[in-house]
Amino acid sequence: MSLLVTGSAIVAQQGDPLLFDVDLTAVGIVVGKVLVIFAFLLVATMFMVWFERKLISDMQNRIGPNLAGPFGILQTLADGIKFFFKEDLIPDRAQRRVFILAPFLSFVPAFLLFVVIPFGGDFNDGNAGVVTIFGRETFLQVADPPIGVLFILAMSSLAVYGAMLAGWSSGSKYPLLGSVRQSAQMISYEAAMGLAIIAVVVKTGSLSTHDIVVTQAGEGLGGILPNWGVLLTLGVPFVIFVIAATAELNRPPFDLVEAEQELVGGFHTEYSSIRFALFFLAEFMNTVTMSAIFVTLFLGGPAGPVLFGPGWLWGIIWFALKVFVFLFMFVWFRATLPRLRYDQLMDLGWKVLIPLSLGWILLLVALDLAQDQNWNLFAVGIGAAVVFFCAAMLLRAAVRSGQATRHTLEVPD
Amino acid sequence: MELFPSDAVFTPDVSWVALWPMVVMALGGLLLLTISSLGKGRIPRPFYALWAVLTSVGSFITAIPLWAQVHGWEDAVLWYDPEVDPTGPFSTVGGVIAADGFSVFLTMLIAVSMVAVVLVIEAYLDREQDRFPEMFALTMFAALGGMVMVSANDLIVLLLGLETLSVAAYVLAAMDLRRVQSQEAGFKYFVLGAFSSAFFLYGIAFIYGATGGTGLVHITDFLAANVLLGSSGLMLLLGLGLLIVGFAFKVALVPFHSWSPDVYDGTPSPLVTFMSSVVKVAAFAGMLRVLVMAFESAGADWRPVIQGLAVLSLVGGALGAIVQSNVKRLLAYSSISHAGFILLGVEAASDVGTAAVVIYLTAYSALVIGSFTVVTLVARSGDRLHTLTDYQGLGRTSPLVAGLFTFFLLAQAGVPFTAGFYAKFSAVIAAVDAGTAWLAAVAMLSAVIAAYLYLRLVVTMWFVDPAAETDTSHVGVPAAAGIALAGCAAAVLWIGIFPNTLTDWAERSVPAVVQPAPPNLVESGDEADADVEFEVGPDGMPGMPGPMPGEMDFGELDLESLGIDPAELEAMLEGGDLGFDVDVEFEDPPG
Amino acid sequence: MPEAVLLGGEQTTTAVEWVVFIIAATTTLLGSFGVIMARNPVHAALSLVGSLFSVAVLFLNQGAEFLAAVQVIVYTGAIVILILFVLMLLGIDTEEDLEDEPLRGQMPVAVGIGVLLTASVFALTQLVGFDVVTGTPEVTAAIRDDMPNINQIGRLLFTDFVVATQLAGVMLTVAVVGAVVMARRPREYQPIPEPESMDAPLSLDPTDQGADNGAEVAD
Amino acid sequence: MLLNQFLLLGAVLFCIGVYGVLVRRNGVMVLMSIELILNAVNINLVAFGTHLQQATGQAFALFVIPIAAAEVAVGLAIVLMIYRNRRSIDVDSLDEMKG
Repeated sequence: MSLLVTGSAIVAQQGDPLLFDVDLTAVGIVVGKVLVIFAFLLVATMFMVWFERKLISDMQNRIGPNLAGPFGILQTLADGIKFFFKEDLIPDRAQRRVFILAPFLSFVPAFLLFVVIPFGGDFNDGNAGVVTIFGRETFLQVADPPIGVLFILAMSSLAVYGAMLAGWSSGSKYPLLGSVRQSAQMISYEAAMGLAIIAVVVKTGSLSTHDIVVTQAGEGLGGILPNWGVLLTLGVPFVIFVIAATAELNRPPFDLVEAEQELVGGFHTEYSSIRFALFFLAEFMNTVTMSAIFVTLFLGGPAGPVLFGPGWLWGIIWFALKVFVFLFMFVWFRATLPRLRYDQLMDLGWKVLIPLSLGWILLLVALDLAQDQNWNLFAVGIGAAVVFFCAAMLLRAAVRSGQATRHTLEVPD
Repeated sequence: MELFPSDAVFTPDVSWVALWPMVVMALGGLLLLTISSLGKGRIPRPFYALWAVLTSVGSFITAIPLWAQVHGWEDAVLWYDPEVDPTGPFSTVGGVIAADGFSVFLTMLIAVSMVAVVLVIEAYLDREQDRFPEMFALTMFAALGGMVMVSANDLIVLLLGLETLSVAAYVLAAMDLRRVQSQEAGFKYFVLGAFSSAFFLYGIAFIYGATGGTGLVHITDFLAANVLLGSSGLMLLLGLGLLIVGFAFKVALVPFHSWSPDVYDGTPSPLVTFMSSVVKVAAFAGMLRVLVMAFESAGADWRPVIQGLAVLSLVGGALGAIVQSNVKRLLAYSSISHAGFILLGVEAASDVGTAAVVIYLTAYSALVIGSFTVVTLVARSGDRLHTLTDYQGLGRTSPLVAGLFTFFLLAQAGVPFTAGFYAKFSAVIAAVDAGTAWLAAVAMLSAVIAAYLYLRLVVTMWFVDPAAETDTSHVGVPAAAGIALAGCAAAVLWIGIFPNTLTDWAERSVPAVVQPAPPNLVESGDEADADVEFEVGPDGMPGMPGPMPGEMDFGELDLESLGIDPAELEAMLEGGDLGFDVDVEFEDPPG
Repeated sequence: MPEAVLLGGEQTTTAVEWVVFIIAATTTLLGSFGVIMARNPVHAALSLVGSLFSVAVLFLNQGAEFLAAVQVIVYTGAIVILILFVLMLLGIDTEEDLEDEPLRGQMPVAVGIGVLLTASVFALTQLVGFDVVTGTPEVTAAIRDDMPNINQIGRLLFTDFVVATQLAGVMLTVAVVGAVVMARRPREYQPIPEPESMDAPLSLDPTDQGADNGAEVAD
Repeated sequence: MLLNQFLLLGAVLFCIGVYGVLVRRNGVMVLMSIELILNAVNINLVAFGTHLQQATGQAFALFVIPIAAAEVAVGLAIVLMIYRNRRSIDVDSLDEMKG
């Protein structure tokens, strides 16, 4: 006789079913997956470089690259070959070892980030994205650690080092200024980004990227809307994440690190040849990876309806389409938005995004609790909104008061 | 067979009455920060001082019902409520916060010291024309850390209280933004503090490894039930040794003291009152609770170490003070010597010793706050005049200040009918009582040496003509500092002349080993359908964390949401195969 | 009545564990040597990153996934970045020009402690052996196989350690307030030069050793 | 499970940190050495936690990390302040020499 009923937090075995029993086939499958995402990332990056140039030229009534291959699609390849044969310069005053190390430090995290992204699989009808390869059940993602989301944060915090050290080791003024701006900007926006991610984690109840996608593949509101993170978290964390991620990527309008008019080329001013190409690639690769993270956290990852044919293929198609939307968005940002001033950037990060995301998490948790305890959702919502408003007013008053007395303080040097 | 699903959450039992003093302090500090951020430049600074004083008083008042709950209401002077029976010492929030005479009395002492400290800070800020109120907020948070330390019943909580206190204290030491000397003092304090915290932490890690827990009660029980041999015993000793080193750094015992004169010298003078009263009280309280309560059975191991530290501090402090020409450094050495006296009480490892420590800490707080208040006033604008030369002829130019300083110095020297005498007397008695009369003799000898240096300062003030460079302007006493000085002087006199009241309180201020209350079960859902009460045997019960004998009332539970089928439970109850007694009242009997 | 206590996990060491431990421990030690040996503070900070990252790998090796992630996020993502930021901001990144020696008087004592400590841990682990640990685990917090590591820690933080969690919040608030208070300076504040007579343990001149900060002889 | 090896590693790391605090003359370097010491503690805590099969060790280590963060923040602020004040003092003393 047993009275025990296993609760929802208890899971028998977690993670990729492939790893329950490790043998040579399993290793082979993992290596295969690594090669596939490596190739995918490189191709996607090359495509992104071309796409950005082509799209911007379209928006600006220019033609853009059109000579190398059809529609100039091989232009990136041509550029890469050109970089490869350029002279490799290391400035005299550079810190040699760090100078050589820095490009790799920005390149490697961009790859590693992609490891935890589910990029395919059928998530319909409780399938949970399991596919069968060579008779083994597995997920279409290289690794599914139980702390996948934290892994994303950890890797994106490692990515700072590349640019930061590149600027410092160049032994030159502008790159150094670029580095200092970079580190301040990254620290400021990583907090907002982390808080936006936490909102998703609160709603989906897991830190594993695979579980997050599985939750989002479930039935949404009224059976019509998808159960995507963007709707689960009521939209705001998504917007915060878009802004913070753009800043984290140093893409326009937050590209103060490499603001040409002020800092020449920013942290990579002194770099040339293949080292510069690495930075260039890393930047675009990060853009692709960040778009994939968007899709995973907020737009249901590879989850989507299967129209015909094999389910896993549709997973990949949906994933690619969703990523493409974000790539388009980033290019659009670049083509239309003017660059922020440095103080505006910092104000936006510290005085708007961080308090807003913090307040939003509290709101979400309050609503969750109300649902759990069968309280009146409407009353709790109104109450939370009032608290939210009061806190915002207090913050505004404090910021105003600080600005009013700022003249008595010396500007930090 | 388990009664609870394995993902059931057991939350600790919370008794708010024990937490109010800390909650008031924390809220007061946070609100002060909020108000100051909103009203920057518009609200006059005395408002913040008043706020801090009121918060400290509020913290004191909320500690009174706690004392009453521990010791009975007849002691609470303000009101009497026969409805509440004294429950004796208890612990709360899963046993990490202790509420016994020791914690409550020292919490009150910290609150009262805070009032005096805040007043002195206000007088100082007024003189220096400093507008920023953050100093008050930081002292309040530091006092909160101190309160947590005096009531911590778990090494983790003790550590976090210590860190809250220390981080605030580092900033306070470096707070005089105009003098790089202050920042250097802050940095020195910081490095030494972080260093000692690291030793402390490393010690905790070893103790955790040896005993399998960080709760002081757990450690006590564990040591009573097990004999540690071999590497476990070594591990425990190593941990204990590292803990003692950490504490010794914090309270500046010889040979871990050399930071203290430099830090006292560089820190803004009013904040030295804080560092030498609240910080010392909290650190000694933590030390006493850990050593005397948790490691009572290991007394043979740590008592010789404490005796050695006591001798070194007593003699080293007194001798070091003699050669100083800077009054703040001199008082720093004298406080090292005082710390040696307090160790006499710790070393005794008895109730008498604990009472002596409590008495000494009370008397010492009053003395040291008074002394450093005078130092603050004499230092004049800019907080710069601290050498003996600056005190020459003070008796003639400012007799009131000089008179009060003389009084505090004589009391520190241990002149009869002052708090200093009574405190030293109690410490010596405790040492003799514990069978270490030789230590008492050393203490008395060092008191004689120390008396010389206090007299030297007194003579400088009254009988030496001011030198050419001495600032002979009159030292005024601002109202705020005056109140603090009067309070300290009154306390010193009162303890000296009527010591019985304090002794009475101190004797009831002993730390107690209290088993934690059983946890609550979190239930999800509001539809309770059974009132469940368990009587748990000595082995605990299945599905419940830990052996926790005794009765526990889970109150009204929603069985369905817990995954328990009422009918099945009913059947099990009748079958009697649960393995423990359970008393369930069904609101809506199944079947 | 079945066993309620879950003492899961066999106490054996696999080859993988050994290999990971040896590699990570070596890099940890190399990194930490780098910290104390490097002339250039930025190189030292980079060595620190290497050391801390290896410690994260050691945590993974012990099954502490959450802690490993936090270690990387907080240490490499925040603490070392902050250190590098200050180094670059102040431009003291090329040589040791922020001279300080806060512990001069304590040196022999602390070196003694260090030697004693290593010796005793060595004795502890090598000579006495580890067969005599009698610690009975508090079953409240037994590691469970049926729940992710992060859930277990989360439960602990909000049940047994709830006071500590709140206090950590207070401590971080204090640190933020303190850092802000320190980092700003009112316009009218003019630094007061250090008086000649006072003890000056810190000096800008690398050759100046400063006055001895021990006992100062009067007059 | 490895335990002794972790304890030894912790002890060595602790001593390296202590050495760094004592020998390095640069304030920021002292801070880094303190970080090393705290990590030595964390290694010990996690090793003991695994040995005792408790999650407590990890939870405890989780509290050491914010302690390190708070200490670094305050320590760096003080270093910044010292550096700034010193520099303006140097400028001031130059002024005095002129007059």
